[in-house]
Amino acid sequence: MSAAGLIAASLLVPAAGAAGIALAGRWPNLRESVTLVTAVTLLGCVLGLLPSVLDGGRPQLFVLEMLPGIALGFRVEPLGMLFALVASGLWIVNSVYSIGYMRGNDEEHQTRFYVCFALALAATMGIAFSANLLTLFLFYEMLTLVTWPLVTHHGDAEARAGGRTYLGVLLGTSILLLLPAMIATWSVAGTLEFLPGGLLRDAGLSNPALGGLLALYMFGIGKAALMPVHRWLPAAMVAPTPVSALLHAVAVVKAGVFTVVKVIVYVFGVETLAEVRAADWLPVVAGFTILAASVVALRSNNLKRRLAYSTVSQLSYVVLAAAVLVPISIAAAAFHIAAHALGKITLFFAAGAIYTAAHKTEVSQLDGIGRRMPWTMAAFTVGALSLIGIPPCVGFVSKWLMLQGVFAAELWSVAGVLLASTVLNAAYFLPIVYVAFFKAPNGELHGEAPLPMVIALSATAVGTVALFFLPELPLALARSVAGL
Amino acid sequence: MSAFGHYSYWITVLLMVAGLYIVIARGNLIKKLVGLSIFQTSVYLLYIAPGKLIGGTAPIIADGFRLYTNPLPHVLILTAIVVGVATLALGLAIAVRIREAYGSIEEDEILAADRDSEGGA
Amino acid sequence: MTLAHLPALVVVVPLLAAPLVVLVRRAAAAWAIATAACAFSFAAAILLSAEVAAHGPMSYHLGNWPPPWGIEYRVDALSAFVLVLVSGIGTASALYAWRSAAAELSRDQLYLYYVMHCLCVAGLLGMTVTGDAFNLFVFMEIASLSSYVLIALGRDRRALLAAYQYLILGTIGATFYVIGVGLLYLATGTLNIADLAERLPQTASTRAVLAALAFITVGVSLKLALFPLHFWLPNAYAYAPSAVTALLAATATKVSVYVLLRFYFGVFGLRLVTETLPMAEILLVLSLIAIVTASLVALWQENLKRLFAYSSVAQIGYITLGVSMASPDGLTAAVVHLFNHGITKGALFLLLGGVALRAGGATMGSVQGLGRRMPLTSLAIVIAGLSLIGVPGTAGFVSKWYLVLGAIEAGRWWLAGFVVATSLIAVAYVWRFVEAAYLSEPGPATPGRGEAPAAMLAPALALAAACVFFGLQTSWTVGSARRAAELLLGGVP
Amino acid sequence: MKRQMVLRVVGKLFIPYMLLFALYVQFHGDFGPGGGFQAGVIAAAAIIFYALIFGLPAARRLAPDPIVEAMVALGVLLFAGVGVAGIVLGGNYLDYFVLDGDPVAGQHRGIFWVEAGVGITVTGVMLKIFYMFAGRGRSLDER
Repeated sequence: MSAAGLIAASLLVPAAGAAGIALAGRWPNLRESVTLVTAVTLLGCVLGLLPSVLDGGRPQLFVLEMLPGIALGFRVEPLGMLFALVASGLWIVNSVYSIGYMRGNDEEHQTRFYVCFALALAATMGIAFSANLLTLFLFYEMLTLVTWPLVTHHGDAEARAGGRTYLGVLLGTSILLLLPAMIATWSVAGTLEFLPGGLLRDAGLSNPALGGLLALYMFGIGKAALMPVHRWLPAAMVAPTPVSALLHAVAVVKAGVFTVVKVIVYVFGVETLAEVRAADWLPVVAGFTILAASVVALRSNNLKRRLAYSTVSQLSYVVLAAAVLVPISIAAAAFHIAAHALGKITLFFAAGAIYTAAHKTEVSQLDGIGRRMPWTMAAFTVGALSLIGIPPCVGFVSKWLMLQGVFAAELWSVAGVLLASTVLNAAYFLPIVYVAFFKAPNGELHGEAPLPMVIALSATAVGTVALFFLPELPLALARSVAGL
Repeated sequence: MSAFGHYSYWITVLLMVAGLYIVIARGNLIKKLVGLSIFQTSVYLLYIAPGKLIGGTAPIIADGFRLYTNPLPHVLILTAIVVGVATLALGLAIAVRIREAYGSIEEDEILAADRDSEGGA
Repeated sequence: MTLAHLPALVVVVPLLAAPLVVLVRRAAAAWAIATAACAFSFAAAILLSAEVAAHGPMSYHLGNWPPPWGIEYRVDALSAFVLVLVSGIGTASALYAWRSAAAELSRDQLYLYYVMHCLCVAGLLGMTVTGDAFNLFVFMEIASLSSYVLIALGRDRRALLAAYQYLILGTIGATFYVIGVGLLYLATGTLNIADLAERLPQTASTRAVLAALAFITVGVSLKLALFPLHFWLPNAYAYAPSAVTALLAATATKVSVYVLLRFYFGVFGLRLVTETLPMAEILLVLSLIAIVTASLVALWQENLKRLFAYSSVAQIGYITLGVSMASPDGLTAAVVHLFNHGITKGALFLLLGGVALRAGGATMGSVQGLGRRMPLTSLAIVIAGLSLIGVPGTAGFVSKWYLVLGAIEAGRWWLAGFVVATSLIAVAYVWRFVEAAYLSEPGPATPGRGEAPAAMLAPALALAAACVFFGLQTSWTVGSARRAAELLLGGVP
Repeated sequence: MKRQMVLRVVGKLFIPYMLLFALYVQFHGDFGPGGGFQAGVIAAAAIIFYALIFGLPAARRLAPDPIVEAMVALGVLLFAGVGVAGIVLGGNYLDYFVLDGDPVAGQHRGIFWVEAGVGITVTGVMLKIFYMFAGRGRSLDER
């Protein structure tokens, strides 16, 4: 199949899968098989594109004319490739996990769940491969809308309230800030195509204008969860755990930081921003978000909430790395997208497994649970270590790259933030590991979660470690983003 | 030109304002339609009056006449009158059916009846 | 040869269909004739649009009397665009009426319905295509009178009162318009729109011209339901038969906007409208108030047809907001939104008609749990609702894009912020439906499982699909609107 | 009012002349004031006059509802048909010049048929409106 055909297939396979799932809705086994087949096919399509991207090729596909001069267009570059690989690869694992979770908890509306999930993946692929800001925006909004039914899956008052916050913040920021920012860019530059070096490079904007535009973008991309537009992420935790795992640890939030990196690299241009010093405020906001979110996570007793705030903080790592504006830190930002995805999905898988097997949601209930669910808590430990940044987990690699960037830019305060946050990370993760393994168990007897879930969380935990030893592929893609 | 030189304009304005006032101020559906008709009539006058030239005759070519009245406004207003008649007929027809449905042609009573039925339902 | 006659035939064919329907009287034949006539006009409009895009404006002299003496029919980029909208919606609504009108009206009223449908469509097309100011008035009254009858055909007795109120206000509006035209005629001695534009600058009595501008503005504003002259609209839309609501919401107010554009930019000219009189500022303020108040009122409506009727008032505010910018981007936004909002609201009201048919009414109560009972219908309502909000990938987004672009290019950042902020109110009222349809359990008023009849569902889904298509492929809509905007701004003497 | 002798006699005397006058106004429209609008109203007035004196049922027998409705439609069709004839004969819509070899005669022919159409429609419409109002509620007979 040609490269353009593979791009089209990456978008159409999950969409067609969604239709197939809807049709197979009455036969659960067939429906889940369709999901798995779709997920594997999607990964195949993405992998099919990988060799040419690694060789420096940029496969592209342009179809409809969305506005005069801007097509609905796709162009695969290393950053998008990395994001697509992470999302599509983890979708397979997550589908296995979902089968265990949804059946283990007797959830309702399972067909709707799988349909929306497939559509969310289609939207994610669209974001990853988009060739211009408008196409990206289209799929960005689509991702918000198709994940809303997943967030409000339970349909009760709590889910509705969470759904309103989710939709209100994400749609609100994107329409209120991101859209005007895009239109202003269009008005100034006359195009929205992603250009190496930045499409605003020759627009000749001075510092206040450029800084203001950057602010519109950064806060407009609500999915990146910079404070104060992070509220949707904890609100989204009312969703079933597989949703939190894949979407709110990987696809949706990574779509946010992916867009941030795209905007900084391809819209503004790293050199332009560094020259004009228009992004000087960004490390401050990102650093504040990292520390403040970590503190909130530390004080949260609900496990998923703690993980959500940890995500808020980890997302700002990516923004912070991108805002340092030296090539190695851009590579670090790109690499952290993959690294955090693996670690955080493992943690969420573990949280969902605990909920399914023991119906426990609070950190304070986890005494001794490691003895009843050794596999789950071992995986949890690996994920936690990765997020703290301790070898031999992949999180260490991205932190190492970030520190390299910080030293290159000689931003010592940023180095301080990174160190402080590492301490905070350890402070909110390690106690969980401690009580799980070293305190006496209490309450009723229960074993491990259903087998598919254990397989899934073990797989991602193994991946977390494996990527530490074999980081060549993501590292190559990340370095190529930064032009190294 | 004195203020009353073109007195037809004053009549036009008077009819216009009077008609509009009736439409707005009266609650009776039939009276509103009467007001509407008066309002439309003022427009007929507005068009017709300037078409008349003093000393002019009907625009039929004949010996001995040089000055003709402009026929176009008459044609236009003939159309407008037809439209006015149609509007009036339709308005009255609707008023008749409102009377059949509500038992009244007073606007406030009809609105009250609607409020009651909504409150009851 | 035929192509040259299309500017007349596009109006004449539906006009001729009306008496034919009276003669045949049988409901099935009446439907067939009406639908065929509308479909013919639709095809003709598409051909005209292609022809105008390729070879420039067309002029047709009725009775072979050259303008300015005879009546001229004129098709240019703007009118061809509006023709396609009106005839397209007219066809969809006629197709839809086959089952919808049969369910809502008594058998002996059916032929009357199709007569009025044809007349209404012919009147609206005539308003669009004519180049003569008085002929425009005649077509306006043909369209209005037939729409009063169509509204009065509604089942609820409140439809009668709504029709009556619309009749009074509509007639006042049309009369104001004709007064304005009369003053222009007095000042210039011509009724041809193009000729008027040429002669106006030479005229001595600017006071009469200014009065004409004021009269025409008020008259047309009544017809297009500009705040605060919108009071007739919510009731008229809410109680009319479903097919009628869709037809009127999608076309009637839009054609009035077209008339406003024609007169503002094609006759009076930018200088008179924006400099001598502060029309741009007045329109701007009224549009802003319309958008905010009508959107907020829409939030509290329980009857969905009323909800979307108030939303129409707000959306018309967006169109007039674009007009008030009087810049290429603003006018492009106005013209393209005229089309996009037309198809969006057409789709919404057709879909709601299906719900009303199955549930006996379209209220918030009757759509609870609708997602499971009528999955296609509710999905399509959501899609049309997204277009109303202006989510990318839908037609509404394109309009909003140009509106914001116009504001930014003019350096009015606050206005850009206003436009995007108010679309969040649309999110709120559309999401009331979404939450009711997908998160609530079906209530006693919810219809049983099953979609609306295919004859109703098909045109509605086609329009909903058009909302998505014209959000992704905009070269025709934006291209036409852009040409129309250039024409309007370039036509100023 | 059927029993009012004076009215019946006067009515019987007047109505034929009213109809005749209508025809005069119709066909003299080419040369003097007149035309289809006025003629149609006069003709309809004659029949309405008849209905006032002899009762609505009698008038409905004279000019039954289906015929009245058909008149409305046929008149419009005649008008529009003249327009279409212009296209068929190679001119524009409503082009009278092409209706005859001599353009002036063509104008005559065109306006004649158009006015005939207008006359028929206006008669029909006036009668229809009258029937619709008179037919509601109490009939005129019972007054």
